[in-house]
Amino acid sequence: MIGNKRMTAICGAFGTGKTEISVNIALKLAAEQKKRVILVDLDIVNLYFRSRDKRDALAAKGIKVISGAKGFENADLPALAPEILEVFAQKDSLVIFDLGGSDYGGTVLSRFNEYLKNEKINLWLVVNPFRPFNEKNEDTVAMAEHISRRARLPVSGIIANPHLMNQTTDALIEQGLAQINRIQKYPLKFLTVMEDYYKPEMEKEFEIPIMVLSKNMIQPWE
Amino acid sequence: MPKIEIEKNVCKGCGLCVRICPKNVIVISKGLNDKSYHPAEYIGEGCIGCKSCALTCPDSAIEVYK
Amino acid sequence: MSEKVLMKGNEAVAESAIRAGCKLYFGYPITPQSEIPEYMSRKLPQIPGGAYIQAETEVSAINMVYGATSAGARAMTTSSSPGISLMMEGISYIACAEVPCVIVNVMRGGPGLGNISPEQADYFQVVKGGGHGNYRLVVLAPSSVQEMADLTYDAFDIADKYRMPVMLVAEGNLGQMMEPVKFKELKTEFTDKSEWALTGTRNHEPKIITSILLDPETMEKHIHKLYEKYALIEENEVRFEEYLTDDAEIIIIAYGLISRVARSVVDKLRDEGIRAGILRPISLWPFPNEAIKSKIEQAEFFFVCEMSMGQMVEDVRLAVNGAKPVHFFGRCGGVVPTPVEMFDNVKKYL
Amino acid sequence: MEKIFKKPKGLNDKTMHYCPGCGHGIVHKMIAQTLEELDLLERTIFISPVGCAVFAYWYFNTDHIQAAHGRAPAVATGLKRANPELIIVSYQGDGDLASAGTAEIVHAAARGENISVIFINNAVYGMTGGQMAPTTLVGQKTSTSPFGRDPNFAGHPLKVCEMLATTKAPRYIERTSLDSVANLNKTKKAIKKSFDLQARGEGFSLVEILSPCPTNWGMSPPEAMDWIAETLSKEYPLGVFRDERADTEVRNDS
Repeated sequence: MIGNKRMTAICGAFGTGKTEISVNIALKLAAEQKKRVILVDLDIVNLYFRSRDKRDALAAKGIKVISGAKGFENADLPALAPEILEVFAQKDSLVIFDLGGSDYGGTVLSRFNEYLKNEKINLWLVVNPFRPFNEKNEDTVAMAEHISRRARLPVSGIIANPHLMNQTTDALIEQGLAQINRIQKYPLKFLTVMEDYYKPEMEKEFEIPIMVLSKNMIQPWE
Repeated sequence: MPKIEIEKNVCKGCGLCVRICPKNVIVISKGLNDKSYHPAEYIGEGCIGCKSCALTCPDSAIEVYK
Repeated sequence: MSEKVLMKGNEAVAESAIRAGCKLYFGYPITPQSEIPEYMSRKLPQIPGGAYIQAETEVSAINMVYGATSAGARAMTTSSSPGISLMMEGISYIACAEVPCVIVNVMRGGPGLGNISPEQADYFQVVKGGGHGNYRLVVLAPSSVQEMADLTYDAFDIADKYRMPVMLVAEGNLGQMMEPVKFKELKTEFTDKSEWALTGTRNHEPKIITSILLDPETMEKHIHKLYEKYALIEENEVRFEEYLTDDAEIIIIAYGLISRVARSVVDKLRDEGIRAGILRPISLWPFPNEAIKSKIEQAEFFFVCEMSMGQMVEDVRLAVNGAKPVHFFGRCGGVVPTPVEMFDNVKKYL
Repeated sequence: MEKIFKKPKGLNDKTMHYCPGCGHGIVHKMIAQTLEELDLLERTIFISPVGCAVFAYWYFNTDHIQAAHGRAPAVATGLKRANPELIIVSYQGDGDLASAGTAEIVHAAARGENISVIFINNAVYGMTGGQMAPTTLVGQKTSTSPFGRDPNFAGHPLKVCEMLATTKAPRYIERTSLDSVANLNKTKKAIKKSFDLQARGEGFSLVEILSPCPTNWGMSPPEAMDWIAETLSKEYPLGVFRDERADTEVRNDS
């Protein structure tokens, strides 16, 4: 899935599903049990629904989560934990960076440019065309270019995540995917579909690899 | 001959026009107006129409003719 | 594209306000509502006559709204609890000066700086006053992202109709959560404001917008005039929703996001053969007193659940007036009650 | 014989409530004259502050809004952004502008809002009974500095023009006074320049006017004018603090 890259950074507009996808990639890599998996939450923009909320659950599955300074997880205090630097030292680990939303997610990554320029890294943009600022492909491409400049890394691919949560349908996935397919500038890596809406025939029908997402971020009434 | 007209019952008798007049041709009246102030009064001659009194008057009580 | 989009509650507020004709936004960032100013700062500069101004404080933001709406424009500000406290001065002035405006409070934990987790503990502040003097706010409480959009749109119309501030209150997680939402059309026709809005004196005598009335009798008369308007609102603008209340013996009363937890509790109670239902106030002021009173006879008891130490429960007790027991269960500090603990708490009284 | 000075059209015939010799009346008249001269009366919204000028709307033939203490620049921002055709006169005293509303005035200036601020500095709180203001001089006795303002406890006077001139956006900032014919003429000219700049869309301007408060200073009106000349304008030097158009080029980072 991640090719021969040791690191993968997930970026995109707010609420396109970056965290859900980051957690799912980490879970899949951990399940392969080849290497130690570290999930780094670099979302300093949005403080609700971040992957650090699931730190304990992920730890049980062998994923180390590095997020804001310990003890300040609920604080309106977007500090970076000093232990982030260890991911660059531990060369035998696989690393997933969950970046913050919008153009600014790339900025935090740029902070580690001196380390990243010696690493092999994917920078993948999650796109849900049913979200604001992803509704038009030209806006999506402009955002990708902006993130790339901010991160000082090229965007290496797109993850299509077309959905409307519990109102997702096959037709809607198809419609969203068709739109994302029209983006010429970046290669489409795979489609993500939430497990409730996944059907095995989709892979063939849509002619694209699919990552089935398990739902990790749930509401109290669900 | 330039002259000024002071609206007697609008004047509060603050004396700023008296202070500023370069020709000293304005005085505070001994009499009272409707509001029980001693209003300012033009002595009737010597005005050069410089408008200083009208400029300083806080109550816009002075009109100047030339 | 699809007629629906996937939006956070905060984004839905922003987009819906724009569709309601709001071209001017004044605000100050505070978690958990910063998506609103972020959205506005992207969208409004692209609209002719539109402007996003990041105010120096929430105090300034509400006063900028006062200025903008006095000129006849649709304008809004949004904040979260501590920021809303700062706006209280301006809200009181606007209420007295009879100028329409829309304020959104995406509530967080308090008192004090508290935390950024969701709470409903600003009920007293926004429903019972908050600012000084005799005034009321229309307060609307959505429970879904769709309602965040719909009530924002309606809030502008209510504000214009009665020339007063209207506040939308949402819990922090409602602002942050995503759901599909469908928006209304862009509004193009508005209430005529030429009677009072400040537009210069070209075609009319000088107009004045003020909240200072020195003479006690004049001030009293003005307050009576405000309260005549408020009486009209109590008659016409009460909003609530019922779920399975027709035969319910247990009436659960909850507003906002927590009403959705209550809904799953009612389903579970029904599964056990217990006749429970929900009455969800949508307008917190005017409060659905009559709707609650109409349930007194059939009710064994009322059960109020809030994300606070119990604030709306006082209004429920006033409505029920001792006729039946009113029980309360609340979590605060940003803790969201779970269906299980709410269920267990209802069962305590069976 | 021609009438060469008459009451301006912008003022109505009501007698102002101000004390005899108060500077507010002088400045009100200049504002009205200037709006008439520039033909801006019909487009003007006058914002009255909290302070002695809270009832300024009783006297002007313009539209009017009354703002909470210190908030006039925020209200002005809202009005102007809603309707850029309007001419906004934001009128504030020193308690209002330099104490309760320091955030509002600093940021309206820093944003370069296209409004005119007329700032009346009389070094004292007039309306509430002559208490110490942020602009009260060291040693000046007021009802809350009965032994004179002590800089060890109450600090030094706040200088608004100097402070605002450190920001880049303001188009024009000048301090004038009402104590002499020359200074009255300069004040009138400054007000006119401010309104004219606003009408041309050039940005934020502020005219600070040293103005007498005979009642709270305990002086006759002429003595009060002399005190401005001899004492107050020594602490607050008159002059132009800014008169240039700010750099407005937008430079985006990547």
